[in-house]
Amino acid sequence: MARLRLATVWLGGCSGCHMSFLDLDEFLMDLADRVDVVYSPVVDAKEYPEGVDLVLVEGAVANEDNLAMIRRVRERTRILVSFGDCAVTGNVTALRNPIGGSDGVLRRSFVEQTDRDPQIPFAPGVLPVLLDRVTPVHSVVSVDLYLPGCPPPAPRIRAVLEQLLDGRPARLAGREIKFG
Amino acid sequence: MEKNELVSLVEAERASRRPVQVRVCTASACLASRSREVAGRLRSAAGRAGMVDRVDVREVGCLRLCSAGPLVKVEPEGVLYERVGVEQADSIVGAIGGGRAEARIGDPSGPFFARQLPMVLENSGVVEPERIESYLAAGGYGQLDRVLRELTPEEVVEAITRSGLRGRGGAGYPSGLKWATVAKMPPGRKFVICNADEGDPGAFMDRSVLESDPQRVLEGMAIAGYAVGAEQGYVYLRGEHPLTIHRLRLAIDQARRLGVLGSGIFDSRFNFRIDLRIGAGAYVCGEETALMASIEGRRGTPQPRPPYPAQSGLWGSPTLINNVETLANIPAILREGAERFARIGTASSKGTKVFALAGNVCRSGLVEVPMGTSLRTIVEEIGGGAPEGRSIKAVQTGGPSGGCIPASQLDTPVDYESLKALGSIMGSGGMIVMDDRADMVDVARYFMEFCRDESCGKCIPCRAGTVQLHRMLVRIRDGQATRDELHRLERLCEMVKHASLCGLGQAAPSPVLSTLRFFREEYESRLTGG
Amino acid sequence: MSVHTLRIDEKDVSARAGQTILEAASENGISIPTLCHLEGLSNVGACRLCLVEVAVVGGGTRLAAACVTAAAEEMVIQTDTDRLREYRKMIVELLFAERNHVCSVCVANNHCELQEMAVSQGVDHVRYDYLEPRCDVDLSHPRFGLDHNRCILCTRCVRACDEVEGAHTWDVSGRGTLSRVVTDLNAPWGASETCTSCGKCVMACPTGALFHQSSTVSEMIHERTRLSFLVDAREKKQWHA
Amino acid sequence: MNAPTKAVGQDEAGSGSHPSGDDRFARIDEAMRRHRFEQDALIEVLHAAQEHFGYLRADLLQYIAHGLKLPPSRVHGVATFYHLFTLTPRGKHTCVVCTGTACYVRGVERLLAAIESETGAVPGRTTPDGRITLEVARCVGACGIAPVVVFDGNAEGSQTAESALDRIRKWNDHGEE
Repeated sequence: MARLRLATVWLGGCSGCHMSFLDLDEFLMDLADRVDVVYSPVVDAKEYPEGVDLVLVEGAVANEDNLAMIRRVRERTRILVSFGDCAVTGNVTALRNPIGGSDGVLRRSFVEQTDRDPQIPFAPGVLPVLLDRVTPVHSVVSVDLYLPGCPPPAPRIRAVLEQLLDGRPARLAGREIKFG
Repeated sequence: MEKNELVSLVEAERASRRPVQVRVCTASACLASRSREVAGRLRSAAGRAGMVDRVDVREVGCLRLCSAGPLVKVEPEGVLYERVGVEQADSIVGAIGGGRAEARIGDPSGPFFARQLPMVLENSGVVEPERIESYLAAGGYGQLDRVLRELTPEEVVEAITRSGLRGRGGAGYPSGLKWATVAKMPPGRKFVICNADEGDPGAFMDRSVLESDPQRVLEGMAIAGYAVGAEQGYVYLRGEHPLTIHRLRLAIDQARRLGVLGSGIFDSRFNFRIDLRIGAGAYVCGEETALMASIEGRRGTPQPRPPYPAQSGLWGSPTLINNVETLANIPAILREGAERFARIGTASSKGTKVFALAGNVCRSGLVEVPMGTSLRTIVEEIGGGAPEGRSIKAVQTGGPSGGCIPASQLDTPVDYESLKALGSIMGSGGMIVMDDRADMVDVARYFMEFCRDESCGKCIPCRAGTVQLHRMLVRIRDGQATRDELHRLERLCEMVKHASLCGLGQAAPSPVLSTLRFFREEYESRLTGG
Repeated sequence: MSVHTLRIDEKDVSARAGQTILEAASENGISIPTLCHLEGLSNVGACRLCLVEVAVVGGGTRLAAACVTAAAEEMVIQTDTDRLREYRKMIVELLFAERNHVCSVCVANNHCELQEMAVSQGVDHVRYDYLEPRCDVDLSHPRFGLDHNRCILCTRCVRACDEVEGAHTWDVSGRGTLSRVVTDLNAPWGASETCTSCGKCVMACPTGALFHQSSTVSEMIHERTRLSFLVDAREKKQWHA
Repeated sequence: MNAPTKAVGQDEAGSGSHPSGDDRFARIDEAMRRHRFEQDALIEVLHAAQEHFGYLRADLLQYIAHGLKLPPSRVHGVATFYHLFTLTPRGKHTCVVCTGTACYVRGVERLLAAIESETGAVPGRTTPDGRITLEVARCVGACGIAPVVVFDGNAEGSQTAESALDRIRKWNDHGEE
């Protein structure tokens, strides 16, 4: 049986979901036996490849890079998992939304809340442009499975991966779907 | 006032009439076109022409063809003038008794009037709404007088039941059954409420009835009070309509002064008092439990039913709530007899129905037709079809709780069941004609915005559901929604319809569902991929 | 006192006259989801989560809110059908979309009825737009705080204050989705002239909208059963543990 | 918040100047007395207060709560539930655009947009200079002559963007009248 091509993606989030993923401890060894990690913040791959079987997407869609990335990910991936509350609900990343569009947020952060040298950062091509609103992943592309939690506890991640590795349609139920 | 004094008052009123009556419409739409100034000029013109002994200028209620106002009608000649300007007063007075005025002459025997059957509106445009004498001289309060002398309360309820009258406020609940329920509650404090909180956008029937013939509604309420054993009535009026408030307040004062309301009415042992309660701008207060909360001075949020108001209503007492048109039917039913009334209309919908015909239609105004008249007769014959040679696309009935009936279904008779079968409702009688330019998705969006803004916020499906439905409709209209979103819209409509606490929320999805049913391609053609 | 027999979820149960479907179900170990209901307070039938299907004569069912519908003789009730599950899920999603419920940073995280409701109704994501209203946080009261971001307008605080404490400090202002709970004339809570600082509203709150000022993320544990304790003590002279 | 002025009870009925120094409070007293200080009369009393003061100031709400012995939050809840009550001052002129169905079908949304862009007014608000309060009504019930705009209380039918703007410009032209 061909090895599963696994990717993990980090959009607008704190990387806590990835930390929780690393908390899978010895299961990571089992996983290494059964999958090729083709793209992830923890591996050295510059470009998101074609033909990915499964991706865990951490973080909300917060800037234009995130937006381009998630669209590419969707195109090139069979099963897309919204991984953690930021991806599923917007969560902390989306806390800025009620403040207003990107201008309001930048002004609040870099002008109003700054004591020295207030200025709005502007570096085209270096700093990605913020979107006016942070959105969960499923409001931009279709999502196959939701894995909530902030972060999702390692056993919950493992449960999903095991189901998917066994070729079963993954399903979370009961307490496994709790936000927060 | 003693009864014989009333009789002589009526006689004096009749004797004061001059041979020619010039009736000037002073209902809302004509007033907005300065009809009161027209009346003043007509009076002074009659003075200048030395005709004060022969000509009466009377400020009457709605002459019905609102789109051609200000309207003036000269009786007994039966000449109708349209769009009368103040400068035409002399000419109109000059034409009395023969001759032709320099004014636009309407056709009182044309299709707008000929296809109508005024019963609720029989006094509209005839009596003077601000003078009770005028109503009395037209036989007003005769039925209250007779009922108190000749009928037991049970017999009155019986007559209303036999007439087959159904509530004109929306749902069409049998009025006799409602009356009987309240009547059968143990004696004690009971109330009659006239629901005049006509809030549907595009509806002005009840308002016109109250502005044209307010005493008739008060008489209906008093008869209802006698029948169910109530001594106190409330009229719950919209605060948005100062003219209606003014006329009703005046009407109640006059009726009280003459003793046709108050203690020992017509020398009987029956007491009945009516007070006004003025709403303050909340559509949801048309819902009866919200209306009662508002009368009690609280936020107009609906309560779960049961208990129904008939069992436990205002301040926990049995309460009869009828709408304006329902109550305005009562004197006519008792005068003509239940059987004659029941011969008008269809098997299940008896009598007439007043509609407020408006929108993209040549002749708009107040229309009263027998139940069972086809929509086509109303919009094409009476209304004259769409203006500028356009075609009719849909007719909206029932306001935000109703639906859009496509032109292909115009032969549908207007009765409670037929309209319901088309996913609309009779509602209180708003009827808006839409021509081929109408964007049905936007129509649905328009009504959803209304419901969103008028949701009281108590129950979640209505409060939060209408907000989401509105956003979805905007996206669909603007071509930004996927098929998946259309599916979500339909599921959410189902939930809001079935899970909401009161009629506002339950009916909020109706305009969406009915446009989806008849104009689905307008939704589908705008969907984007996905 | 008369007793009705009825059927709830294929189980024959009895109910005293005047009991609601919710009470009858609960006494028989059948749980129906609720949010605006709280033991010890009046019922308002507002959250619609307790809708159940009641069989009607001639076939089909009608929906009735179990908290305000009296149990009646020979009623046949289903509390957990596909349709009800679908509606309940939508209702919970609508609530999450309406205000800013960020469980991970909420004082009531892991002690929240809304969060639990999402779990029990299988809400793993929200299909509707997050409305993201700008909401105030009122920290003017020396002991308590009010975070409108978390309020679901269940009005349990309003009823607890009115019915149990008797102060009627709280009410609802505005309407529709712009409704807000307010103290007095919408003055800061700390400036309220009617508030007795009894904390019953805080006890009653299902979410992190009302909280003790000292609590940080996940620390706010409401004592919701204390209200029924007080009511029973006052009305029945029973001080149950 | 200022302590509420004491409501005049039945025993103090009289038409002299009001203890608060503002005789308009006597009109509120009158409305409360007419309803025998019954709590059910709250909406009627709020109508009276708004009629005489133009809008419902916080001290009026406090005064009414005190007079009817109602909790302040309930008075606030009622005053904010109903559209016709306003807790902020109105402009010198009011322009109420009917957005009922007949007016909608006859294109009132374009008319409203024209008024908004010309005056900078937002429905439900008063312009910052305090001149014009723009409002939308859900239906003023004069559908036969749609579209309808109510200028300072006078309903005018068959309006166009031009005719409505003409009316509004006249307000501005006539300065401080």
